[in-house]
Amino acid sequence: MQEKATSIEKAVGLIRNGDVVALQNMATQAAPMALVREMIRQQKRSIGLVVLVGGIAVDWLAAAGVIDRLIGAAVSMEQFGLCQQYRAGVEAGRIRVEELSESLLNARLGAGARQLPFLPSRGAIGTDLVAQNPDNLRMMDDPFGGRAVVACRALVPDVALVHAHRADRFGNVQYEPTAMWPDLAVMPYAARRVLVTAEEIVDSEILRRHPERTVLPGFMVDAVVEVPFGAHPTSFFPAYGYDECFHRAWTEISRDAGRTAAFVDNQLRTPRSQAEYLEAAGGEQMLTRIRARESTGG
Amino acid sequence: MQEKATSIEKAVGLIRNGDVVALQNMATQAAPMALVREMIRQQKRSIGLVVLVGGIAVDWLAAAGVIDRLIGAAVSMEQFGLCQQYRAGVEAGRIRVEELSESLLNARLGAGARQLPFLPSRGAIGTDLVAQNPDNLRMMDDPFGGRAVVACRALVPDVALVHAHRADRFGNVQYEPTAMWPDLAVMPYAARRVLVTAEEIVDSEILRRHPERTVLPGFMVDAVVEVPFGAHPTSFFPAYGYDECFHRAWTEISRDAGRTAAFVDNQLRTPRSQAEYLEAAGGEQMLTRIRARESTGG
Amino acid sequence: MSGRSGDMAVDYSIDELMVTALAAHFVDGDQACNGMASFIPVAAFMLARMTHAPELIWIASSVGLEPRPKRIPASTLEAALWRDSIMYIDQYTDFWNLVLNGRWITKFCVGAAQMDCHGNVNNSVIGDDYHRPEVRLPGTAGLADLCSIGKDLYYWHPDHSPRSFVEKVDFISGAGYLGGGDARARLGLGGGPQAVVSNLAVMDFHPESRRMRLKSVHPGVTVEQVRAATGFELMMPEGALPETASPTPPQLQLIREVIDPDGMRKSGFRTRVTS
Amino acid sequence: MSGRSGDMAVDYSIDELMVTALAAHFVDGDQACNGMASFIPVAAFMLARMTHAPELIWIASSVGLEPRPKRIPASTLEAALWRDSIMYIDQYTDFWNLVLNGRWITKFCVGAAQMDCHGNVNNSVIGDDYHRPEVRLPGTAGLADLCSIGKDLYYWHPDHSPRSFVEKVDFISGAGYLGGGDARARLGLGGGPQAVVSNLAVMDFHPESRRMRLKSVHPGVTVEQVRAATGFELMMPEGALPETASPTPPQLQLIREVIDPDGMRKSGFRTRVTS
Repeated sequence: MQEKATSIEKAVGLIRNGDVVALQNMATQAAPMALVREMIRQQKRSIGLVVLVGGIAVDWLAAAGVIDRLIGAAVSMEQFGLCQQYRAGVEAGRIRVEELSESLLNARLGAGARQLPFLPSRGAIGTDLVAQNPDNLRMMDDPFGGRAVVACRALVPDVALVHAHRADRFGNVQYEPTAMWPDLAVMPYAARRVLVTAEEIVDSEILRRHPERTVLPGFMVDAVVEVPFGAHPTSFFPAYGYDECFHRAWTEISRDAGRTAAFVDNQLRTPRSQAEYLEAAGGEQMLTRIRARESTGG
Repeated sequence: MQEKATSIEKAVGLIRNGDVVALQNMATQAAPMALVREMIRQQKRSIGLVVLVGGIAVDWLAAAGVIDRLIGAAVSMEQFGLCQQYRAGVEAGRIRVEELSESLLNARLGAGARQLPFLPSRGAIGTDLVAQNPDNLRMMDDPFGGRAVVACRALVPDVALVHAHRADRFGNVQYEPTAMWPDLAVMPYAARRVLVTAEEIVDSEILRRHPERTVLPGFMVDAVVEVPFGAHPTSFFPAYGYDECFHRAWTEISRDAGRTAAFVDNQLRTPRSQAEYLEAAGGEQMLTRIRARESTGG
Repeated sequence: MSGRSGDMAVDYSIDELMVTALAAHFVDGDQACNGMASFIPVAAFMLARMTHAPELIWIASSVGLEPRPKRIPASTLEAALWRDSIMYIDQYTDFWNLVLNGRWITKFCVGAAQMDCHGNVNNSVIGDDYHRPEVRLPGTAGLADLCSIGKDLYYWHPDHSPRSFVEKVDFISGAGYLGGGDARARLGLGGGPQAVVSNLAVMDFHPESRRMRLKSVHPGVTVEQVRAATGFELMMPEGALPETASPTPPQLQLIREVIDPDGMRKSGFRTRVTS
Repeated sequence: MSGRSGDMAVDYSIDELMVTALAAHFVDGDQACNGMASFIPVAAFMLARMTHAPELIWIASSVGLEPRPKRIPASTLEAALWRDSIMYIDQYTDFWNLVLNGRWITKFCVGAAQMDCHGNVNNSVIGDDYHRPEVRLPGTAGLADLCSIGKDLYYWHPDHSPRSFVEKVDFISGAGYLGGGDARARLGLGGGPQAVVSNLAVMDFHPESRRMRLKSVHPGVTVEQVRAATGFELMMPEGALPETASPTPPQLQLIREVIDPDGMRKSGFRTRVTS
């Protein structure tokens, strides 16, 4: 098997300015945050983000000026409220949104994964989502005379970003039993390149003990990087919960332009490693907190 | 949760003559054979069978005069050769075949599962499968101007038959880690009713230990019956392998009308229980053989 | 707030009334799921399952079937809610197989920033220019799907006001009865809005015009207060206008002590109302 | 049979030659999967991975990625073949995501009862009446998909005869070059038949007419024998006609002692050829 293990710098180096980047994320859960921070450090520009339900990752990318468009079903930090930096970007016209319902986004990505020109859905019929997006959504008749459907045009992201529990150095990626959100099942299959961070890189023998938990085959993955707590401050069940303090701090900071700029510099750009980042984010005390059983719901 | 545990007689009593019945099966693997035998005992008639790759189950149903049509991708007992009784039925015009490739069958069932009128594929384009099946397969243009696709009309079976490793009495159905053939993922979702046999019926607490292994929610299941070795003579990894002797005997018997009729009577119709059936099929000695690690590949 | 349950006076807060009023719409055999920030529906499902509808099927966070959360956690989308499930439902195929099939997940609770007189909802943008909105809301998530697929829809809104209850939403992110009358049915969409539970009243929809109609007012609330808080002309029911049933003491005990001791149900309310 | 490997005379059977001839078409980085009753391709993949193509990616039975079977078992679809895999590939979504996407599973080995001069294959029916065939064959299974999705196709056939190599198949269950020329390309289908390995010879397809063309004959086989066993006029290559390379002693040792000690590769041959 081909070696895929690399540094986070080289992995994110595979993203070009202007790329469409699909980001695994479900509100406060399971975002590949180390890859997101490295995009900010490398000052990527004009990125189009594809996200099912984006959270703090979207807000950071908006705050750092990395993204100028978003294709997704929602952006929210749930209990921590709206993403203020993202919201400001959209309201000022700096970020253009193609809003899709989840079934329409799944259909667009699913078509991309299968090299089909489109997939149909019956979701969102009658809404303005369909009416205002003729480039990618069209009502069409059933060729067999049944009910009309929304044809959802194939979407092929340039890159997909994934965080996982473990991987081997050949890019075989494994998940612990947990909620498998739809983005993980389709974004990597649809995208041209796949970048993965994993809590740990292990010997392939470990993966072979539970082949049913392997979610991505190594041949599909372009780069894999070991990043412990790589989803912080989002949760990564069952390993750790979301960082409540960190989210709460951000909701305050993000309402202020100066504090936001300082945060992006000090917390996101300056740390030279994951260890430095975690230290700045609260260190061992914080890690103990998010690892607590209660916080992960285990 | 609602009680779904019942007898095999009552479960199969839910199948009506003329129904379209979707059967889980992959050549020599994982067929719900106890349900198949009960269909034969109850002398079901004019059944349309939906199967991905049917094996000995199809041959028995053909031999017993249960089926008069088949929608599927292949019928073969692999190393044990063609299904002779099925083949004779088709060649004599008693069984009408709608042959689909796997992607087209998945698309037809997938559309049924989602109440979509059709799903597209790019498989089988250019073949006679498409050309000779205009009722259910049509070439259609992409509304966005891309490549043409085959539209595959929704297929909604009346009943789906499933065998599983374990279930609770509320119809929650669990599988051990193994190959998840596509039929299991789509047939029950597409069908109007779902009948399940399981190697064992267990307390729901057992299922809660591994919620990621539960493959069907109880609310989708109409009947569940405990049938140990319920896939015999097909394999059911990792529990047991296929019964080679039994398959081999059938390949001889099935070439002769008289011996076939006697087999259907003696081995399939006469045994009043799974225990009697297994005893007639070789008893404990046979069970030891098929449970052997080597035979299951474990 | 206070009201009467049988011949007993009880004290409760408006969030508790909304939980019981929403729970009353769910019966044995219904199938429900919830998305994020859905404390009121989650409390209603848990309450219904512990009282009048033990056979209500619940898929917590759209992930965990028949879960056993210890209590309502700070998120209705995180793992703590789908603790001890009997099945994790695969999200890409299985869950959407269920959603897109009208036979399953027969009822859905809809929360959105704005709703209009025909039950259309908006969680996308406030303002006329979609690409330069006055307010960018979170987005439709799965709402647009669930609203268009033949589910019976139950709305909850903790802030009944002319800004949230409008004649016509700025953007339809979830289809209600669209322009009213048979507009929804003409598109082949089954189901649709059944009831709205707000912090002031319970509404339903007129069977023909499909306009929102007052069904009951909460104890202590007047019709005039509801009218003033509604940005369109609310239809009045024929006959007498009942009062929404107050939570019973056993319901309150379950909500406060078992289901939601941390009071998560109170989030989303403009003013935290305490009893 | 016997041939020469370097300056050594070696004895081998035709199934072994077919294994090495097929294996020669697979290189590092290729992605292959197999279906049922595919002993020759499976032996070829295993041999290639042990010798010249250690980085050939193999999905055993279309289920198990990078498996470690002890040897070739009696079935190429059962669990014994995908023993010790690194990943079980979900069949409904993930595997078909791979198959339907031309970027993955770039090469496929096709076995079928009948094939024609343009590489179309038939595994469905023999005879003119589809609904009352002379012979009902197993059916297309995944063949029709894999043949139409831009994969490079490698055919194997253990019984080169006028019944199996026909001018036109009775039923197209897998698309080759259809009517020849640019017929396949006109439908937007990439890939297509690259080579045919039979028990007599190796064939390829003329780059313009897309007719089957002799590429090499197996040691001890004459061109006339191949022609006589072919039910259509086989094109001849320009220039000299080479002899198919014989298996080498190390290849034979691996095939016989490690990969397939039980000789499963010999099944499907009309006459079991022994060395």
